[in-house]
Amino acid sequence: MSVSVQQADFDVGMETSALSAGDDGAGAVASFVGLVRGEDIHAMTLEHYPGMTEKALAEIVAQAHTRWQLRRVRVIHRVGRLLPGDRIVFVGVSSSHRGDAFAACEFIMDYLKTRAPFWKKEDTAAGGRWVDARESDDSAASRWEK
Amino acid sequence: MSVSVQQADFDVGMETSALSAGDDGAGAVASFVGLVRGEDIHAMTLEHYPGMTEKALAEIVAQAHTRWQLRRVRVIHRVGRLLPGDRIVFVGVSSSHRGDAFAACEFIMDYLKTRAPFWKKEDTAAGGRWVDARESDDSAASRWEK
Amino acid sequence: MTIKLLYFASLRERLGTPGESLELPAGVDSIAALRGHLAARGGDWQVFATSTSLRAAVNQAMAGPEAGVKAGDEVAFFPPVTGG
Amino acid sequence: MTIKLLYFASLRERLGTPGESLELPAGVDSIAALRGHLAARGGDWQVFATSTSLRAAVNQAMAGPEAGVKAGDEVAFFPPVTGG
Repeated sequence: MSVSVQQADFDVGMETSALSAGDDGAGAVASFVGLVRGEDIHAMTLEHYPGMTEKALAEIVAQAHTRWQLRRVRVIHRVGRLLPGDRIVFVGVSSSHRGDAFAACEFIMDYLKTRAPFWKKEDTAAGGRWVDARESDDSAASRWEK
Repeated sequence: MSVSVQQADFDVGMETSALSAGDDGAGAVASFVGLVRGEDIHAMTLEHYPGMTEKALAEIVAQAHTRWQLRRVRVIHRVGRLLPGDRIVFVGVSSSHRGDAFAACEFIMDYLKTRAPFWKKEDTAAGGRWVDARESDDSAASRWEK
Repeated sequence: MTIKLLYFASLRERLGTPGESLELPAGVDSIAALRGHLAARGGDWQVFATSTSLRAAVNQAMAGPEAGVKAGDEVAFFPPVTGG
Repeated sequence: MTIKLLYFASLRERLGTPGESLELPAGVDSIAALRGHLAARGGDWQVFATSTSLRAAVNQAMAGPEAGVKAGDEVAFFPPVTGG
């Protein structure tokens, strides 16, 4: 199962190993971990659209497979209440060579940020606050349209 | 110690965690693991230039810090005899945002491939064979000169 | 001839409901028309007319204003996504 | 007035030695001149004249053909690197 949406934390070492285990042709594994930054928040709650979330992530992974020569892809996104320093998301990609692994990993993160139905609400000293979408995420995703 | 050259394997989960542990501002960790591909080799021996290797890696990391806003960087490169599927290299970068983390991680790998004094010798059915430098690695590194 | 409506995140909080079952009125056959219909309820529902950032999905796929809406569909409205 | 010479990888195997201490001859003050001096030994050492891919480092930093070489330096020769 290459896509998971879950409340539980994940094991980065295990997930990274699984991307190349038993695969003699996997020479490169690129991965990304996104974390809750805690500069001025107490906690963060991640809401999502069950059903559509998994479909959107699977579609992004399928697109990555058509664009690059990839061996395995793994996407994990947590939902529910998270604390500063907690892991939010894992994207890992294995390939024969590093160029494809790096590009696909970044592509999946950029598309996930703008196309997968997750919403963050921060719990701050001043109360709850829905996180605004960032213009820079739109421009990061649009790079891949060329 | 951000750079290590060692015979021993490394723990990807532990290394990845260490890049953000206790740092509330680290929102992104990009990492790369390079592995011995085993399509037609029995083993691989990595030779290096002790002293220069560590200096070259530290210089590449220092350059990455001047180009991007990074929080922590970790580079581990193994030497000696390795088997198919074994990890060779780990590069991990933490930053506030993912763009800088991805770019710096790929930059460090591209420069490491062309500037750090390591040499691979493959042990094949036909005997020992020194790996040739790849043109594509030179062009990957030259992208960053612009 | 109903559709299932879902609201997420700040929109859900603003409307005070996670969704509803709606009898599709005659002539409401697109996301744009559905937004007009919901905005006509007035009060907080006017956000469907005034917001330029609201996104929509039909049957769990992103959908623009011209996307068709028919009986049995699952239609969701939500603010721009902020995961990752 | 000696320098320390190091050879790595396929070059080390070809020359049959990992390095040597060399009394620096008069006039040999650059990587290019040093390559010429070593090539003059003949046999396998001619690789210093014929190879276009051989790299050099002076005191553990990459060095081009014009780089200066002086007494006390550590000079290394090796093929293009293939780590990572």
